[in-house]
Amino acid sequence: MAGIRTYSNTSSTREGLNTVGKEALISMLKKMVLARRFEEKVEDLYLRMALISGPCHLYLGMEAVAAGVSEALTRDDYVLATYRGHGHAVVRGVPLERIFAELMGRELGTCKGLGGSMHAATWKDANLLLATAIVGSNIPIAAGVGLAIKKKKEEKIVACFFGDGAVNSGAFNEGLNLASIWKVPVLYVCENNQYAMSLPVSMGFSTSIAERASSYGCATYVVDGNDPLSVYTAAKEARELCRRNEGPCFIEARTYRLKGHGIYDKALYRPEEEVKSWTSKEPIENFRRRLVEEGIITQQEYDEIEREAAERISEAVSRARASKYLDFSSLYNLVYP
Amino acid sequence: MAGIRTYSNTSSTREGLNTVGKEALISMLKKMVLARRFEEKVEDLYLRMALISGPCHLYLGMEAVAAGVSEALTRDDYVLATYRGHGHAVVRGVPLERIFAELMGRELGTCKGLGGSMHAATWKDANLLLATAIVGSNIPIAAGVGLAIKKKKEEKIVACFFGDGAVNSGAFNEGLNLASIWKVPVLYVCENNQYAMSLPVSMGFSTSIAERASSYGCATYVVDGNDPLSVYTAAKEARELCRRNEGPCFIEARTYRLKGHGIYDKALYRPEEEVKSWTSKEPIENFRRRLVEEGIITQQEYDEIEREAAERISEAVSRARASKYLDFSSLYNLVYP
Amino acid sequence: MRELTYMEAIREAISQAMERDERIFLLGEDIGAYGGAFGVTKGLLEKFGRERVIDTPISEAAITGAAVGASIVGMKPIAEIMYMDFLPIAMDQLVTHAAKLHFMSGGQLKPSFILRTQYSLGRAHGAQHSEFLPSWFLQAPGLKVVAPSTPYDAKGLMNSCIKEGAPVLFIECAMLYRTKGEVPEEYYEVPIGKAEVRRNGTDITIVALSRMVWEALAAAEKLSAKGIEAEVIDVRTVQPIDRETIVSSVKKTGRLLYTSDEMATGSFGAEIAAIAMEHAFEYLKAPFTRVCAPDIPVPFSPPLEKEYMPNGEKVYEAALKIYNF
Amino acid sequence: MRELTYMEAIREAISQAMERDERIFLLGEDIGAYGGAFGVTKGLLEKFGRERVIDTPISEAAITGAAVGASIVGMKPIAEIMYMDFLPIAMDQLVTHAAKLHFMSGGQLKPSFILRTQYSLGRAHGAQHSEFLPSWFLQAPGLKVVAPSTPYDAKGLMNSCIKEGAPVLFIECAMLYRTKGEVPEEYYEVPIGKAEVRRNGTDITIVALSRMVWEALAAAEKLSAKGIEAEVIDVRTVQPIDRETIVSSVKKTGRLLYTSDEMATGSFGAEIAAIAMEHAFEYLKAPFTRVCAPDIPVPFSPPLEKEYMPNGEKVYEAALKIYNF
Ligand SMILES: Cc1ncc(C[n+]2csc(CCOP(=O)(O)OP(=O)(O)O)c2C)c(N)n1
Ligand SMILES: Cc1ncc(C[n+]2csc(CCOP(=O)(O)OP(=O)(O)O)c2C)c(N)n1
Ligand SMILES: [Mg+2]
Ligand SMILES: [Mg+2]
Repeated sequence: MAGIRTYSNTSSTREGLNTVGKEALISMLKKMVLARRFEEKVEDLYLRMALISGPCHLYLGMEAVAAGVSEALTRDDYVLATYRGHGHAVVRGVPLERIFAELMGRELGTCKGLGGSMHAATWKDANLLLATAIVGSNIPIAAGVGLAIKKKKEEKIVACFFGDGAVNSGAFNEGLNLASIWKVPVLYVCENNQYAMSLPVSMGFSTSIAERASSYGCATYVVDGNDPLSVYTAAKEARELCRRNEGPCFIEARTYRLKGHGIYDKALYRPEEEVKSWTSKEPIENFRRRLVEEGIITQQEYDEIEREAAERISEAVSRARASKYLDFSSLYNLVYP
Repeated sequence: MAGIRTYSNTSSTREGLNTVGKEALISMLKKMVLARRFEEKVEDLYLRMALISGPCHLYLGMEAVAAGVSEALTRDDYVLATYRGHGHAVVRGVPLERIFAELMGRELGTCKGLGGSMHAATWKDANLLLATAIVGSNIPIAAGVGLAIKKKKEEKIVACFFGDGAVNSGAFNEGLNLASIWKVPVLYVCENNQYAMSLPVSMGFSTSIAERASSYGCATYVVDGNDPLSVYTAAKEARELCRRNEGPCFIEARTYRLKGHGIYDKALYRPEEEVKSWTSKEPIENFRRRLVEEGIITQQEYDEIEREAAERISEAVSRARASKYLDFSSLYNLVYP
Repeated sequence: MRELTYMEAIREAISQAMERDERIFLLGEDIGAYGGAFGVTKGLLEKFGRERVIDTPISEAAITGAAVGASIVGMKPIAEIMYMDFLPIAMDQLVTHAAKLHFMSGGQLKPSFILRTQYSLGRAHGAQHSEFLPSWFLQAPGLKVVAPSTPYDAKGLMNSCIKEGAPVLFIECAMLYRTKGEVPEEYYEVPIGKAEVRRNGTDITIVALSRMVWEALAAAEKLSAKGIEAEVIDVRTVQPIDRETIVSSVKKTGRLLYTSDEMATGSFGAEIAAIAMEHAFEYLKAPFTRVCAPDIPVPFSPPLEKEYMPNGEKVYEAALKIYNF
Repeated sequence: MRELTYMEAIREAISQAMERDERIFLLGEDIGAYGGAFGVTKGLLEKFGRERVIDTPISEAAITGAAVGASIVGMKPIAEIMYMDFLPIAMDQLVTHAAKLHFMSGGQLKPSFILRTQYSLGRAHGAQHSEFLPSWFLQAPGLKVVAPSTPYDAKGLMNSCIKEGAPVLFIECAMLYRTKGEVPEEYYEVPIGKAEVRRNGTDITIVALSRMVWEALAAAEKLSAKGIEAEVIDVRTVQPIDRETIVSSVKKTGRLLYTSDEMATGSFGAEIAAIAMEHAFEYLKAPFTRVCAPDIPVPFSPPLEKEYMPNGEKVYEAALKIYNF
């Protein structure tokens, strides 16, 4: 379809890697590793330790999307996330103990324990404005944030993450259209992980997500969502378009969740072949290999990244566990500002 | 955009006119005249006689759309209309006194006087299923009707009318997508009269309506909505696609309302130039001239059409005026079936 | 004092606020060149320009969502939903987001905007354009809800809503747009959450909302002629409820009548009854009664609609009945 | 008799109905291969195929709208909205269309379908996934609304809903899905609009809805040990309300307590209070009281949620208090 740009395999060539500096490459790798290990710890805390309960949607396998987009953003840019938001929170630099504590429902949590996993990615200090549990609902909210940025003539954009499933919500049409007629600096990032819960994209759509998005006239990208560099390249370009008042822009990042929709979902509705094929495209191992192959980092350096991630996570968990629950009486004061 | 078919000026050539029989041409002309004179009478009953009150949205100037589509449908096909539905009711053959009586709130009305102008185009006997006053809401309802047709393996389609404004409702995205993944026989007809109340299409959209529609993968037509033959040609073709399980289809009919949004609206937000230019494209006079020019009807025959329309309308008004109001107590029995 | 209509009072409050506060902007359908479906925003586009008076497409959910979004980063939107009947389309954004975000973010987010809407019962608009549905929002703590009945309150409450830190649903009444009353030109506030005793009385408490305040006052005059003194409370704010004013009046009069343009069952009046029964039980001398619309959708037909609607006469009859219980 | 869980009872009713009635089909999110987010529709795809068990995209408004559309031309859809918190998205189709079309078409249209949904309070789901909002629909005459508390009622009410000519909102309770009870295999109906007295008593009427019926019964046992006999009414149908059963019980006991998982203010209980005050005023011996959730959004944190929720202990305390009034 006219006007849809594609980025894939950007990290697969030396040339591709050279388009960004070493620093950004390593930063993305670090973010991905941290997000991955974070979620693995969450699984453990949930299933084995029973320290977390309620709905819990892991970001496993989708790390390249958050890492690539986040690398292209500035600290001042806003981010709107979803119930599958731990990854966004981690890459955005939210203190890990805050996220863990939120999942455990403790006062130290990003939302004082009132939000839980689905809303953990809410942290104003990192301009992570909200994490919604209502599919599609952050799309019009992002249009409003974008409008505010434009009105205040700030040098920011807002990145709004949602899944393939959100594209079929009413909010998508209303929100994307408002953003497009207002020409506001919103970067819509659709994490197309091939499924909305159990519904494969092939059953939910009769065309492609990018086609639907580009019919609003916004610059639209289809990127390999398992390659952080492809994501980064598109996001960087899109951010610039947004800042030149050519927003909103739209990225369809094609990726896959390594596990079920929620922590208990065994995802039996997915064909084995498909799972196998996507697993081989798993983002972290591939990116690590490329960076090592090209001598951008050494294996030792990589091991150090892993070690540091493990250490930070383990410390964060301890701090989270040490936190108390909010006193019930204080809830009454939180209903109204 | 790929896959969008266009029909315009079909009546402007002899060849175009020949594509349909004389009977269909005259039938469309008659429908248009009747719909026009009907609305003129409504205006009179409302403004001069004070026999009608409440919101009242006239179909003046848009008659070619309803006439062209209706000519392409069978009696068994379903139709879903809107608050601007008098025209649809008239061309669909709803007894005129029923429509008038509805506008007057009388028991003889299509909805026993409970609906009023905005719901007058509800008449099951003509398979005119409903007229909604909530912009966009009939789009998902039509998907459901289409699904039922498909399930029952009936030889029908459902035509669903709405305005340009409806395209930006959430219901549009959800409904059009369901219809398109279900491949159900729905003919969506967008009456693009250039304004949603006071909002020009240019302000409500950053691309075209047809582009938005075709991104769902349905066969999409852009037609001159002031030429009944262009409308008819597209509708006929679309109906066949629907019947061959290639539905839903979408027609964007470009037309114009000759007057305001509602009966009191002076439409001062429209540039004079624009109004003038569209007025010269007014559908009935142009179509009459073409049919007379090509000898398909004589001026006398046309005068007879006018006379007959006037007579039917005047009789219908008398019958409507003679009708009583429903007894209030009977309302309690109408809440539940 | 200078008189304004209810509509002019709202417009003046908005206009003056926009002059003093750059963060305020308007968004909604046909609020610009058209001046709003009812004329409330007439002239504001000319005065403040397209940047601050934004005509939107027909996208009630996104209008509300955009207001949420703009407000959490510091703007102050005043959004309009043309008819209260269209609020269901915006319900998710209003109830599941605007109302809850402050709480569920542990206080981090402060959505703070005004959603203006109106109800049109009494204007032959039929079932899809006449609803008055304030009671829904009782189940949406985090939101504030007001429904003024006078031009004075319309301006004063609008001023308070603009100052308010929580999202507010501001419910206007189309039948009141042309009613006149004294309205100061200078800034003043009518507090959210404070009911107003419009008439003092000792024999029966009439709690009324929006248009029915006027009808209740008319009924009170007739009752007075019979020696029955009704206390008429204009409850004004639906959320948070001014329980004190209501309860203390009921303690005084021992009788309670609720009237509004809602359908009776599940109305705000049900909550008022529950409050009285929870907090003034021992004082009650007669059954509670409601003078509302019946539990049926609104009929279009003008004479049927007239019969459908509550009015002063019906309030009078019902009040007499419980007085004589 | 054979025992089934609440979830199995619903599934069996649907499955048996689909066997006998070709017009019935299911639509909703993840109801097919996934078996429904809670497993209610497990196995139905395998049994009835894709044509009759339709997995939809995330389009709550259109799911509901499509059910309206299919039903007005003779099909009988059973649609699912995964969480009651998502109903706001479908609110326009449900309240402004499904509920009203019969009336406003002068009786021509007969939307007749079931919208199944559930509420998840008590499962650490937080503010956007825990709401129980039955009272909204009191302002939507034309719709029927049920909320069964037992497996027996779940099947019997589902059967009645399928026979029903009006659209019905069928509200399940996730906390009850695994509770067991006797359920006949053969067809039977539990009438819509009929409350069930679960326990006879003379001292206080406890009107309970959904999950809280069980907690109310537990409280009643404790009260009984103190010599207080509570009559526990499982109101079951929210609309139309079985006023008779409630009023005659209140006339007998003179005391009324309402309990449910709703937030107190604006709950169905408010309407129950109003009904008692309108129709059984002279019989009341004590203030009405509600044992509901407080008027705050649902906190995620499990210990806070636990404190937030009503339970048998709270019912017991409140009942004692009004008994000793
Ligand atoms: C409006 C709404 N409908 C349904 C749900 C239940 N639900 C939660 S996540 C989900 C699937 C979302 O899929 P997608 O948007 O692709 O995101 P993903 O989970 O794959 O990241 C569903 C159906 C919801 N939270 N909100
Ligand atoms: C959901 C909704 N929002 C707003 C309105 C008020 N309204 C009625 S018609 C209309 C304009 C509709 O424009 P369009 O769809 O282009 O149809 P047209 O009136 O031009 O035929 C508006 C805003 C409504 N009826 N429903
Ligand atoms: Mg997905
Ligand atoms: Mg239009």
